[in-house]
Amino acid sequence: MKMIEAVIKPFKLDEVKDALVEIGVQGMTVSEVKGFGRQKGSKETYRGAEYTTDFIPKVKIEVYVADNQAARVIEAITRAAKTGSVGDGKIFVSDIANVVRIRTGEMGESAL
Amino acid sequence: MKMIEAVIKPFKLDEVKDALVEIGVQGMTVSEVKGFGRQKGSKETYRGAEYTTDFIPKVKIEVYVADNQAARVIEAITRAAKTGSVGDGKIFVSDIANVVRIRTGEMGESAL
Amino acid sequence: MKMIEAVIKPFKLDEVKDALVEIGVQGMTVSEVKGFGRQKGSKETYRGAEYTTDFIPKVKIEVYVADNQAARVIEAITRAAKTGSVGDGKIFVSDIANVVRIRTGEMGESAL
Amino acid sequence: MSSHMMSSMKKILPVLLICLTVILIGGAVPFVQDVAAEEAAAEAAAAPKADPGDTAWILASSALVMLMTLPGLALFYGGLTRQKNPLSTILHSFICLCLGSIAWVVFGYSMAFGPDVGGFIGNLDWFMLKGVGAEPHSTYGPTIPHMLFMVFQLMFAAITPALITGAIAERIRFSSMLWFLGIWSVVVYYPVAHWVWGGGWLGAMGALDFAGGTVVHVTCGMAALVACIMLGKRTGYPGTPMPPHNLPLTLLGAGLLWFGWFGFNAGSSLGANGQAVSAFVATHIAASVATVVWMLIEWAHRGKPTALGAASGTIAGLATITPVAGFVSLGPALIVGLVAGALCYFAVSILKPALGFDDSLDVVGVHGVGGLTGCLLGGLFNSKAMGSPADGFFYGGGFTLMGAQITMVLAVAAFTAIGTWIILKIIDVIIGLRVTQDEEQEGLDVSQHGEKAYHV
Amino acid sequence: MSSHMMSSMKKILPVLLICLTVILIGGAVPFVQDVAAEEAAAEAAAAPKADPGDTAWILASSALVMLMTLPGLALFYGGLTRQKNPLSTILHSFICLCLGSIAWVVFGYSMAFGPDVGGFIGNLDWFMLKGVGAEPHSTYGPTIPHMLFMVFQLMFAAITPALITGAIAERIRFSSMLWFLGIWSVVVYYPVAHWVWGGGWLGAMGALDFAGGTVVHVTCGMAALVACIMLGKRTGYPGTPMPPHNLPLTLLGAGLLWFGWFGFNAGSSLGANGQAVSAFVATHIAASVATVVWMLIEWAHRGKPTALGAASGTIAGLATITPVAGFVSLGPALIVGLVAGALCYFAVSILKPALGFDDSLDVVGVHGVGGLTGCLLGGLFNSKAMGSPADGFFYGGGFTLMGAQITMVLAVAAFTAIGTWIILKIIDVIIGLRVTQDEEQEGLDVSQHGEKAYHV
Amino acid sequence: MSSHMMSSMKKILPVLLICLTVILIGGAVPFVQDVAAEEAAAEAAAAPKADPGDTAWILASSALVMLMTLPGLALFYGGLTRQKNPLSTILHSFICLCLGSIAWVVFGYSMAFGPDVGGFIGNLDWFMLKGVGAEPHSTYGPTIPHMLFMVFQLMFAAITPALITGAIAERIRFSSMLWFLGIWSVVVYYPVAHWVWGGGWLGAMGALDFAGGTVVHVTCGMAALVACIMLGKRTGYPGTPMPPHNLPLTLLGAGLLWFGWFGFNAGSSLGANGQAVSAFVATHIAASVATVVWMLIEWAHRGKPTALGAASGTIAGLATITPVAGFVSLGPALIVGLVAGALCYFAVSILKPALGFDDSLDVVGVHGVGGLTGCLLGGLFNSKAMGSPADGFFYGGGFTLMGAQITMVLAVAAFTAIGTWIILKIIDVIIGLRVTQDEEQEGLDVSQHGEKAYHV
Ligand SMILES: Nc1ncnc2c1ncn2[C@@H]1O[C@H](COP(=O)(O)OP(=O)(O)O)[C@@H](O)[C@H]1O
Ligand SMILES: Nc1ncnc2c1ncn2[C@@H]1O[C@H](COP(=O)(O)OP(=O)(O)O)[C@@H](O)[C@H]1O
Ligand SMILES: Nc1ncnc2c1ncn2[C@@H]1O[C@H](COP(=O)(O)OP(=O)(O)O)[C@@H](O)[C@H]1O
Repeated sequence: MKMIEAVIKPFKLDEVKDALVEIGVQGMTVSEVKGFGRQKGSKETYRGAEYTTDFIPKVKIEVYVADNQAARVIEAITRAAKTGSVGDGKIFVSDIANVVRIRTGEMGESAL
Repeated sequence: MKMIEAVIKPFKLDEVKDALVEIGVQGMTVSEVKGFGRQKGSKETYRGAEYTTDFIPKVKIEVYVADNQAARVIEAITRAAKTGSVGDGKIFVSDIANVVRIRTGEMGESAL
Repeated sequence: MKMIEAVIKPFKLDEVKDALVEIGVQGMTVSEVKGFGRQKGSKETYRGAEYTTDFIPKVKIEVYVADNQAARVIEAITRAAKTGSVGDGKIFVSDIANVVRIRTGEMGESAL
Repeated sequence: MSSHMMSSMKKILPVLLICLTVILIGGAVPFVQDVAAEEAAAEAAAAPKADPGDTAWILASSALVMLMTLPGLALFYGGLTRQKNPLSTILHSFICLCLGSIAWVVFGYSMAFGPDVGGFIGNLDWFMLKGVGAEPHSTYGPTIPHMLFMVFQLMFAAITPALITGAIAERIRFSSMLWFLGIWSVVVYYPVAHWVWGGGWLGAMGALDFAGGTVVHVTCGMAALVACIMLGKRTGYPGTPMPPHNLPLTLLGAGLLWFGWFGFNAGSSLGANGQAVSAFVATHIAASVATVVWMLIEWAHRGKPTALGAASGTIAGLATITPVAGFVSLGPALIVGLVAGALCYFAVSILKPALGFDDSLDVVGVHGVGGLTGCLLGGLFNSKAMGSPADGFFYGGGFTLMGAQITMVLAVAAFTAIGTWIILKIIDVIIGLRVTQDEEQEGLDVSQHGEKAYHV
Repeated sequence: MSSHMMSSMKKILPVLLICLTVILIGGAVPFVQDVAAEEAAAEAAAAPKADPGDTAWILASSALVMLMTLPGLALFYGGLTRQKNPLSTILHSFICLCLGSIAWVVFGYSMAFGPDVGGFIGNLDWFMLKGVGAEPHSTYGPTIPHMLFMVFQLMFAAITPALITGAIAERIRFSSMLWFLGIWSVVVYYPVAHWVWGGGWLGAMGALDFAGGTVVHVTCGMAALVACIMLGKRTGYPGTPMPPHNLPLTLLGAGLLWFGWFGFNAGSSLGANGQAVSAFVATHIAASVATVVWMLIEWAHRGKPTALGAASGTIAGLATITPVAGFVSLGPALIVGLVAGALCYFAVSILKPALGFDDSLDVVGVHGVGGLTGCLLGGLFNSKAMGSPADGFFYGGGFTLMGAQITMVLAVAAFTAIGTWIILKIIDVIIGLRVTQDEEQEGLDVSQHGEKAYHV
Repeated sequence: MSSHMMSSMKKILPVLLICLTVILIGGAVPFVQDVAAEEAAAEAAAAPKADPGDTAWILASSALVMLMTLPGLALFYGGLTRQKNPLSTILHSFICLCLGSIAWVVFGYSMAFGPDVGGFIGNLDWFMLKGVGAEPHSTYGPTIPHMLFMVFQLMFAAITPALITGAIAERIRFSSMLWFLGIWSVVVYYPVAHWVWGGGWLGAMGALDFAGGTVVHVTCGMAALVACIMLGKRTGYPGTPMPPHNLPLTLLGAGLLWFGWFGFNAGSSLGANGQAVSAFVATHIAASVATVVWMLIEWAHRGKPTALGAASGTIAGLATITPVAGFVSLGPALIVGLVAGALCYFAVSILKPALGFDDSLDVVGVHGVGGLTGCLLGGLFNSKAMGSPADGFFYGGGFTLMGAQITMVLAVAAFTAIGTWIILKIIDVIIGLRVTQDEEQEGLDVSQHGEKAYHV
């Protein structure tokens, strides 16, 4: 199985979720993160103290899928998350050894 | 070594932590996440605008352990996090290459 | 490619970021987490109800790099995040299969 | 939807009906009103006119006491809950204010302050404020419109049940809370208010309660004690820590309560006079001393002074000075503050854990203990020179006043405890008191009200 | 930096200039002022002295109405936005208060309440408050300093545009908002205030608006409707959920609004008298009833009572009682509350979605509908016995008053709609109304003001 | 636990002792009090009665000024800190209010306003408010109870040290703060208040400070400057950004400060009279203008108008108008606002960074600069026609008044600076001023108070 982790622009979350559901993904885990990269943050000023934060709010999506699904998932995310402007984010793919569904104790792909 | 990542119901965190400590786990890293899956969120209404969020608050626990410990850890989490109702969550297991303890520079299992 | 995940003390974030930028890292993803380990949390009291939280605020940094860069990155993080006192944190290294830059669709190291 | 509509309709139909009845009666009697008003106008010409200065101060005071309940108390309590319950907690105070106000103008005021029936309760002659108009009432503030005294007292009747909600927060069912506190106002508050202030037997006996140490604080404290025991502990208490989710909100509430309390106490002299000023000063000083004392004791006892401790001391001092604010001079005010800070600290952070009841937001230890203590201290420190009708022990009044004070707090405490117990038993049997485990787990905001306090 | 300095200089130069002019004129006339003041002093000796009691209450009331705008309304609105927009939303009310106040003392008061010109507008004789001093004005509060009436009315002129901002929140450009509401005050508010209160044709015709149901609420409601339609929906509305980011903030705001409204309504009797007291009571009761009614209807309709629903009911009740607070007795006050809660609930949670305009924070459904309803109910329930200049239908006044009331709301609604439409069209053409899609996406706090409300 | 109990006992024993002494003295003299009170009652009969209207307004004003400190200032400052320090910052204001109030009634009032000793300080004849009762004092408000004047002034004595805490926030040790500001009140505030208002040499010399531009704002500004320099910068300042953690809280505080300031300034006329009204208007207008001006300058200078900038302008305008609010007409009020907004903007966002001291929450640039500027502007714009005892330069008063004003601000600034420096040196030597690096790192809420402001 594969763990597909995508860092995207927050306002794209719903579109990405819908795209994934469409291709049959049944679950995902999302967290708020801050990203550092090419995209630059916007300037803030407080009583004349100006600064630009390098860390930009992003959303991280983790999807665990069967190996054969991986390609479709990556494609779906890329399509849905893309705006074309710097900061669209990245998708990271890695292998995982096992999955367990806590409720039932099922293991492996059936647990997804 | 293995990275064991568990997504559980927030109010189960303390029980899971205790279960892990019991079997000798000395560290873990926890983050608040939102989960999408079979479990459905509860309805909210604001001045008549009703909606149900698909994303449900969950807690993600990351535990890094020696390979031989993995099975016991998985078992402990499954036991402690289980309520039997939809949304109990998942456990994901993957291999990791190396660990470093920043304070001492130790590497490998001894760093855990 | 490698995924390097470091759990550090929050106030060390800026130093670590600078150290990484110095050695040519162009991106990272940061999230707020809570850590359980040897370091003990500080006591809080509310109307006489005392308790110590076992979970201490930490920052988790994820950096994806080419294999050959991994060593330098680990070294840089260790150097910058170190205070020498308990709780400095850990660095976890694992392999990843692939990376995609959403904006361009590039794959592999060039996407980093 | 229709399915839940049915069920919820059932749930609230009674409330709805009661409410509509009230309103329609309202609609029915504008003419009565009108006549009343005209008479008023007529008499007013003859009758002693109200003084604009006194009227100005009591208008301001009434607004201040309203502010105490919402947003003052609502936020003070709301900040102390866990993040999943602030809205339900705020709504408790909010709705107590609204329902309490409606019931008061329709029949509550008449029951509490209307023509006396056997020293126990007022009759319904003043139903819908019939005859309560712009002309002053001889005993209820001779220099302000009678209607103004009515609305000033309304704010007291509204905040008392709201105070109780702190003890049942984070687990009571919303509808049960409505029934409980609605009935409680009629069965417990109106009679007690009548006994002490409305021409009832306690007042006649010489018991003194300047601004509500017994009528407001002893009643809410006892009711809170009984209620939180009958309701049972919050799941996980005391094992799992339940730290306040937003202390700045609580400190804001504390500040607004302090501010509003000037209306509560200095307004209780029913005019902008010397007694109002001395009550103002006593209130401010007792609050200040109790705050410092609580903080210092906690510092010595726990190793650190806390902001929540300071705020708790403030409320303790304010509750304790309430029954004597207009009757004591500076020295006693300082002592009242000292005792308040020390006793309430003991009650909240030592006695409560020892006894083990789960008074979520410490109504008993702060308001109950404070109000009771203040009433008894009145027996020692009240002084005619300051405007008290009778001298306390230290001012040559012997034990007479003290006796009356003891009788008052005991009688009221007992009556409140019994009344509260009966009401809750009945509600428990008919609709139950608590939300389900799952609802409590999920939080009352979502499970009872379908809302979340914060969205990121 | 110089680059953006240039551009932004261009953006704000006009504002800057206007502002400086105002100030310099200010600087130019201290001497005029001075003379005025001396005359004042002189006359004051002769003229009927102001009553300290009445003055005290209107001073307090003026402060209370100021509190309504900041922080009351600012936080009520601020809590309802998404986390990326609270500061811009708060700043809207904040700046409306400041600009509105400056314009009012310089020329606004004279235009609204100064010597009448053809029943339509006041002339500029009172420019820079010339001749407005410590001595009472015969018709504008004979027992308080004329200057006090001026500042009390100032608070009304300041909050009205602030109320409108709720309909355009989360997408309007800051500079456009400044131009819109600055011009709107002059073109719409001053004339309407003059028509109804300043000796204009509507007042002369016998139309009654005790504390601003038409002048404040109908105007802001109509303006809000026109503005939010012309501005267009927020990106994503209604598809994407936009839940309030901080409801405790909103409930705090609601509490402060309620508190301040006592000054708004009870202060409108311009003295600490019987009418102030009955207005105080009517205000409090209407708010309480409307809160309960909204909550119960929502409970039945949606299955759960909500805190936001309760707060919405409160504001609806307060807006609806405003035009009649000092003219009705208890019964009608109860009915006003009942109607307010029901009608505004319908307008906000059924009508708005049906019609599909995006009134971000529901100014139309709460203030517009409420104010209009209240004015019409006045035609039924106003009663001379309570201090109304004319009797409503149920008090034997026949249809005369009702006719005047209908004329008032229709005339004002039409005039406001047209005025608002023209102003916005012009601004739209010259500088545009909305921020860019990206700026809206990022949030107005960062894009317009370079600030974030919260930092962890 | 016993271990830390020992240590902390040691830490606070002195405080504890002082506190108890105060209370016990309190306990000791109720009888004295009593007699005093009876005399009071006696005289009162004869003496000129207080006016209820004036009393009503000053009662309200006293409550308003209390609100400024808590929750107003507390939240204004609390929101500006980083998330790890709001509670400690709020507690600073909170405790200053309490300790300041206690010290004031015991001996502070007598030292500041009691019978004069050589123009420098008051004697202790009024210890424990002996002889301060319900009858008015001939010079301290002839139409209100002397006790009321005392408590109104109490609020001023309490807020001044609280204002200083903004400069030392996020790094001062709690116990050091207590000692510093406790001693500072006695050594600096009481004398200065006496010099200017209590019959001291500056007042005698003809220097004018209507509501505390010098007594409150210049003193707190100078003390803040000295304190933040002696304390040193926060670790990381100015390199690491330290954005406010909760601006809505700060804007709420700003709104409450503005609201309370009406009591501060309009209350300083000690009655509900014409001067109160003109002070009310001047206060409101100066605040409005300064807000707009600060915002526009920032807009031009930085490219964007900010909410925090607007709030800073408000406070600047309020501080600057304070010394002249009751002495100037509309024109000058506009100018005062204009100057306040411009000068304070310059001081805060250009001068401070240039000089490089770390005045955490800008007490110096807003209160210090504002208060000083206002006092000098008084030398130009005060006018007898508005109620000023002397005319300023533009009103034919020549340089006399200006001379006195300059003397006042210089003398007070110098005296404050020296006094503050000595006090801090001593405390630094004995117990130290700052928390440890680690404590600062962890945040003062947890390290000093064992609390966290928010729990998710
Ligand atoms: N090497 C990396 N390791 C971890 N996260 C990264 C890395 N590079 C980029 N990211 C994440 O991806 C986000 C977008 O990257 P960025 O360089 O800003 O734009 P783009 O993806 O369009 O090149 C960053 O904010 C960061 O969260
Ligand atoms: N394929 C997946 N990838 C990532 N996270 C998942 C996946 N499936 C489930 N989860 C996580 O597990 C949580 C529980 O899953 P859910 O389907 O709701 O119940 P259950 O685990 O009992 O089947 C989800 O909220 C989500 O956070
Ligand atoms: N086995 C582990 N799995 C996951 N995270 C861990 C593990 N051990 C430690 N951590 C993380 O590292 C942080 C620091 O570890 P700790 O034992 O407190 O100090 P040190 O790293 O100096 O030994 C912890 O707070 C936790 O977040």
